[in-house]
Amino acid sequence: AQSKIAVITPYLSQPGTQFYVEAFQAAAADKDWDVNVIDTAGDVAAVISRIEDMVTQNVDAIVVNVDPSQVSAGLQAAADAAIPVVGMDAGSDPLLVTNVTSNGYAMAAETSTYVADRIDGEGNVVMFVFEAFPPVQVRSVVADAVFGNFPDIKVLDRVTPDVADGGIADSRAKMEAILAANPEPGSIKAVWAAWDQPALGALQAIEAAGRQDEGVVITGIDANPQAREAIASGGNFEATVAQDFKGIGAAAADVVSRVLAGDEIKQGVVYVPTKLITIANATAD
Amino acid sequence: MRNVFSIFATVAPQVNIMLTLLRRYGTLIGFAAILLFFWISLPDTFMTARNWLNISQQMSMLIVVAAGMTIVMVMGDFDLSVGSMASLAGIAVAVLFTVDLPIWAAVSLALMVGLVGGAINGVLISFIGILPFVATLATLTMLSGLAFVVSGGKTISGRVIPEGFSSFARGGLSLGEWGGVAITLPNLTLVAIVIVALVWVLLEQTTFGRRLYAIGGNIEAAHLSGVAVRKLKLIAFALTGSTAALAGIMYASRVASANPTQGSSLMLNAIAGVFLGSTFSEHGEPRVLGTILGVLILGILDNGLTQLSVDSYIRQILVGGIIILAVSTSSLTKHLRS
Amino acid sequence: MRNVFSIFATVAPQVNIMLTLLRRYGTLIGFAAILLFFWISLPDTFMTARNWLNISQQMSMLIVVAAGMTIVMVMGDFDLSVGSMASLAGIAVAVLFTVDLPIWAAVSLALMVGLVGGAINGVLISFIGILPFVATLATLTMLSGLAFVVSGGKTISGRVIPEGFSSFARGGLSLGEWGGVAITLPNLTLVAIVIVALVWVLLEQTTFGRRLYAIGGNIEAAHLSGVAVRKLKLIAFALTGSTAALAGIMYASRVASANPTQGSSLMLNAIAGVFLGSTFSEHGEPRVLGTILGVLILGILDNGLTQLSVDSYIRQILVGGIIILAVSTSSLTKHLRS
Amino acid sequence: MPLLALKNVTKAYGGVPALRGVNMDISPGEIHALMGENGAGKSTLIKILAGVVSADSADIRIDGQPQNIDNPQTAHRLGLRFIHQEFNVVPALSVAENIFLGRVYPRRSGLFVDWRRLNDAASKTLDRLGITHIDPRRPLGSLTLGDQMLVRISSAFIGQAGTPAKLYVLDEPTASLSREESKRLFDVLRELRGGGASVLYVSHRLDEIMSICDRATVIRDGRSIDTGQIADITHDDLVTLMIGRRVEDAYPPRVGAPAVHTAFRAEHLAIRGGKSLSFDVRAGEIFGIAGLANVGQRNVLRTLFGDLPAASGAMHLAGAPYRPKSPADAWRAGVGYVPRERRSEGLILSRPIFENTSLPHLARQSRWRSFLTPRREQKSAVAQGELVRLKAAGPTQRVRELSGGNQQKVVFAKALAGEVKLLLLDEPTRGVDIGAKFDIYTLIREMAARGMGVVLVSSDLPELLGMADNIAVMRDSAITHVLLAADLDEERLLNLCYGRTTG
Ligand SMILES: Nc1ncnc2c1ncn2[C@@H]1O[C@H](COP(=O)(O)OP(=O)(O)OP(=O)(O)O)[C@@H](O)[C@H]1O
Ligand SMILES: Nc1ncnc2c1ncn2[C@@H]1O[C@H](COP(=O)(O)OP(=O)(O)OP(=O)(O)O)[C@@H](O)[C@H]1O
Ligand SMILES: [Mg+2]
Ligand SMILES: [Mg+2]
Repeated sequence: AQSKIAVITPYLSQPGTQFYVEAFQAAAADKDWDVNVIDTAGDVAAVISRIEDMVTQNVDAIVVNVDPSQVSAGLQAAADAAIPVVGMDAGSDPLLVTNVTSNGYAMAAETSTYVADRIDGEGNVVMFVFEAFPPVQVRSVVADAVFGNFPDIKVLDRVTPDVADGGIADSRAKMEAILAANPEPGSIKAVWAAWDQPALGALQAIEAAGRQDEGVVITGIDANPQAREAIASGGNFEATVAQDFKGIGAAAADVVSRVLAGDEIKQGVVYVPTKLITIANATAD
Repeated sequence: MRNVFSIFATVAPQVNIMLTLLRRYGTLIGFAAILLFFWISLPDTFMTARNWLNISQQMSMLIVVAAGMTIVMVMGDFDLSVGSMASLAGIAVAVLFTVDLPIWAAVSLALMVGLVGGAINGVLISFIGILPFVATLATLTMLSGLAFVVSGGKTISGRVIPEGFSSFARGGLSLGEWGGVAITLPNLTLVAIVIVALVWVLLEQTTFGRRLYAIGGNIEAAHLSGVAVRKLKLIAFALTGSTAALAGIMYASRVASANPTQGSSLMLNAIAGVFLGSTFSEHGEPRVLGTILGVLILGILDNGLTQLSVDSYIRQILVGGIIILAVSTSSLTKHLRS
Repeated sequence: MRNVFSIFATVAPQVNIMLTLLRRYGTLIGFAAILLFFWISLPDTFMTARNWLNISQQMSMLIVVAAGMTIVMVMGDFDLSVGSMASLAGIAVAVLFTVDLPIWAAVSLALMVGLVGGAINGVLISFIGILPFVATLATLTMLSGLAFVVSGGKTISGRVIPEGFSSFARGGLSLGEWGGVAITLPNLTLVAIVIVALVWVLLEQTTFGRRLYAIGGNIEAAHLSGVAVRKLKLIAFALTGSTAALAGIMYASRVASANPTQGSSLMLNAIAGVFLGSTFSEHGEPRVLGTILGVLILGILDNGLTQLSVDSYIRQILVGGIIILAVSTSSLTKHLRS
Repeated sequence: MPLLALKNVTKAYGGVPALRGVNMDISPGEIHALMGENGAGKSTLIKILAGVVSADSADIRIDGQPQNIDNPQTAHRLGLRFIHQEFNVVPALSVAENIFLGRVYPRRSGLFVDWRRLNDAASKTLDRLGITHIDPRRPLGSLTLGDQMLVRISSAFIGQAGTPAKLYVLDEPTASLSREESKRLFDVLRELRGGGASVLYVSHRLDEIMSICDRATVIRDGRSIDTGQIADITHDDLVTLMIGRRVEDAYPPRVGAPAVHTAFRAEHLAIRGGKSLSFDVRAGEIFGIAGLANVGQRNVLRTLFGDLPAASGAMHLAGAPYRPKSPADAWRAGVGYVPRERRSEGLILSRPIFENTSLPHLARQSRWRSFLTPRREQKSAVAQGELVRLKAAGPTQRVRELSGGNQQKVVFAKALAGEVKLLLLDEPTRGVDIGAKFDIYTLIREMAARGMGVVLVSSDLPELLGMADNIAVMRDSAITHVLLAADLDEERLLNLCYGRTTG
């Protein structure tokens, strides 16, 4: 019979998630799986609930996209019912078959060292972070370490924007206030953002303030289309890191089909390579 | 008052009785139809003890918050801060674990946070006289900021959360076997049932509760008759704060971690549950059993539609539409009252 | 009613006048103090035309939604669906661009979506008789689902958004130079000013507005005094929906993209602005100028505290605390009226 | 020693004095009337005594002991029981719960409400007023207005251990009662007096005062003017004391006969729950409707006013067909309405006086029917206010801040502010003082003389007899008789209302 697979995520409305879910669905279509994609709109406890529902439905495998340590109750329920659960950009956990993801630490290292190099290791940097979300939180840990290692880099502000609106508008408002408070040219050397939306907001603020010629370096992470376009146009937004979302989705589907076939997966994590995106390769896919 | 139904106003008494039934039970009948639909479409998985216990466990935190919310909404007030309060209490209990407090002590202290936070809401509203919306929105912001500060903005999870704490949410009361499957009443469901029972007694069977209804019905009359409006408001808000904290602790136990935003979806859903539930009562006043029904309906719709593999976005549209349809039956006929 | 201030009840008339002033202007005085504080702490950057134009532009979308929200809140109702409506309208305009509609046509159609969506709210509430909270919560869910379905859940950006559309938000009306810097009144600010002026005229200078206030005061008496309650409610909700859609379009122009959740923070902030603003009016009723002040206060606090590099979490706590302090002055003294 | 002694009670609202120094005392075992025109300060004084409004200065002694009554609980503990003027009930709660509002309910195990004892106690209290037809478990909102009032009154008479009642204070309790109900109330009051308790009684109905009170205190403009034995004073002197001038007659004389052409005609009009009604109101005629409580008078007015649909039949206004679909249509056609319950149906308490009076006539008073002209509205409100002797700080004062009788005058001013062809009045002078009443009656007569038709529903038979030209008697939602007022007296009218043919 057709295999039934459930994909459960609290973050479907985020651009990255959509890409790997789509890639997963595309792979699933080839394999003739019946895929049920479930979004809990930000509610993590609801992910547990949905896992339980899927256990009730006796699906063949579950793919989750959430910090597994927060849904262990659900993972346990699946384990008790002998339903395999694969992490897709989730986190490592003994209850997961494996976790297919990009290396968040590595991505943050790429952009933060890019910033440090570009500003010659000195000047004021504004950071946009979001620590309540574990995959984004690990990025700022690395960036903090990198900037901390340069004695002349000063983190001027560490802003947690309101993400309810997607992150662009509130980041822009925050950046505008910071620009107003630091009016001298050169008083802000760089903006490091833990993901692309705040970088885009910061870019808009800098352009609106007419300060695009001060050479403020902006970096993001995720390489969403809007970010790629901004980088390609040669403005202050200089770099981001492309996760291979489609690769993650496809690799997760691959893992699922191996599990269904009865293979044992030994690696606790499957890393899918990432790529630094600058003006040189922004328009290439 | 005339309306689309006014032609019925002069019709035979049997029809009138039918309309009265529709008005009182319209919403219920609507949802019964939906249950039936799910049952038929999901013959093997929907109407099972397993599924219902699951739903009850999933909804338990929301049920606790909504029951608490009913207490202040009976007086015609709101508490917007319950979500932040739940997050803060979850963070508080987790942070207290990091300093190696025993479970009972950490839980009690976190409950105290809820009681005190709720009492502060009460003071702002009843003694200082700030509108409930403004006051609880301000405390929402403050409590959420506090949750971020206390946690450093991070999710607290892993070994700091004692096994005894997270296993509570996984455990339950064995109810024996049913159809060859062991049935367990989850502990979280049990907590929710106890809270609902307590709130029910409080609101429906004590002078305190009846006075809250009097305040909600006509605050001026209540005041003139010697009801100590301010004191009661303060107590009511303190109770709502405590239930919010309890829900936050339950949530932390269920996800074996605490995160400064994890309660944020509770507020709107709790208020929605109370309002939806109030359409079941004859005069439209909030009542705790109605609230629970309202909350369960939201949960059941989610469960059934998810099981039917309805796309998440379409599910949203359907949930909204079904609520409108179900509520319309009783609302339309309610016009006939006058 | 007595209260903590009752000792003042017997004092000299001068004190009484002072208290009356405090009551009316307490919140304002509180916020003036905050402005002064920011001015002193940020001498070069806070009180500049530049910064204020920035704030006005950042707040312009919220101002439009809040002005629209005032219309229904004057009647004592709510519209929870404005955020989803804004998101949907943003998505709608962007999707219409993908089929190469000219800007004016896409914008008009997106505004129509708002009008129709608002009118549906109005029908549900005034003709079917569903509680505003339940009805607009249901449409919130439905509109949000619709925004996701229409956009496929994705952010629409890039070349499909015509340059003319996104440059509108970047452009403005040149106001000449000031201190050597060219000062431009942003187009978005201009739109907000126009909307506020229109809503002000509507609510304060027309029979329509007067009747809405009458409905808010006593719906039954208004009905018996010849106010066509239902028709007016319907129109009011349709207007609120339209302003929400306009805000969504402004938002899309500002961020040069559209995302199915981008309006979601608008609802709570708009309601907060109306309530906060209502503390400025003598009898506590919502008035559009008060609303705008309320909204601006929220924006200014954010701006000033960000400029002072206050930690994001601490900022939340401060914003909540400052609101409570400022509102308390007028609330406490308001008790003295009776 | 007096039971209660008040000395130099003063109170100002936002700088405007309401009480400028009231002195009075109440002896044990007396029924004491508190009298004064609308806005004199009676209700304010009572609210101070009840601990719901704080006085600016007051010396209150009970049994010679100075007392500081700063909340309703204290007042209750001191043995004071109140029925306040405004209609303060909780419609969604049951009758029994309304009776026990603010009191501790009977309980089981010290915690749970003992519903059976609660309902029994409520029944007993109602019995005392001779009320047996009200089920204490029903929601109060489902009762008729008169019954709601009775429930509220009975709440003052519940006994509770530990706090024996010494003084009952009733602020215009009979305003919405029928005469039988009032009589029963008076019996209870006399019985309480017999038991040694005292009563402070406020009413604008002088006949009631003359018949049940022992002494009276008159206040004017916030000052106590005089206290004396009722037995020693005449009706006219009391009026003069209260309002500072003489009022010769209760009702102004009729000026000529009504015209022959009809202002309004109802043909086989089927009202809700009733049979078909037919009647004419001629231009200049005051058409009275008499009947016991709730026999359909209200539905007749509501049908005429477009608020209830008529299942069949036709109406004509000034000769033209009249088919109102809503109150808005009715106002537009020139029909004005003074509803029975001023606070819930007549007024927007939170808005200024002028916004209330102009609301039904807004389009006509506005530029291009859409843009407000507040100056004009205010001027017109002032003019209307003068006609009804409204006592207010100005047209922008909030209606909530007016005394009960003055609120009623605003409802009246509102109905008269437009071009009225037909005026529908439901108990229009409830709570209005005797001087203002006369002026309002005069006003109605003058407007009638100019061709307006008036339909007057009233439970006050002397008012009907004094004002109406023709009187229709209603029973069971049907008109049983239409008679010339001049041919009737009170007794005969009452008999007709009861359906008794004798007398
Ligand atoms: N007696 C009443 N009690 C409470 N609310 C009322 C009452 N009458 C009217 N309303 C409110 O006003 C609304 C209807 O007002 P409206 O004036 O439009 O009614 P209508 O004139 O009877 O109907 P139509 O729209 O057909 O003219 C109701 O939905 C209700 O909210
Ligand atoms: N809340 C208030 N705010 C301002 N003024 C008030 C308020 N309540 C009463 N007043 C004023 O106090 C005065 C006395 O009012 P009060 O209600 O005591 O009169 P009253 O003698 O009971 O009249 P009535 O016979 O009409 O009931 C009036 O001028 C009234 O306008
Ligand atoms: Mg109408
Ligand atoms: Mg009075």
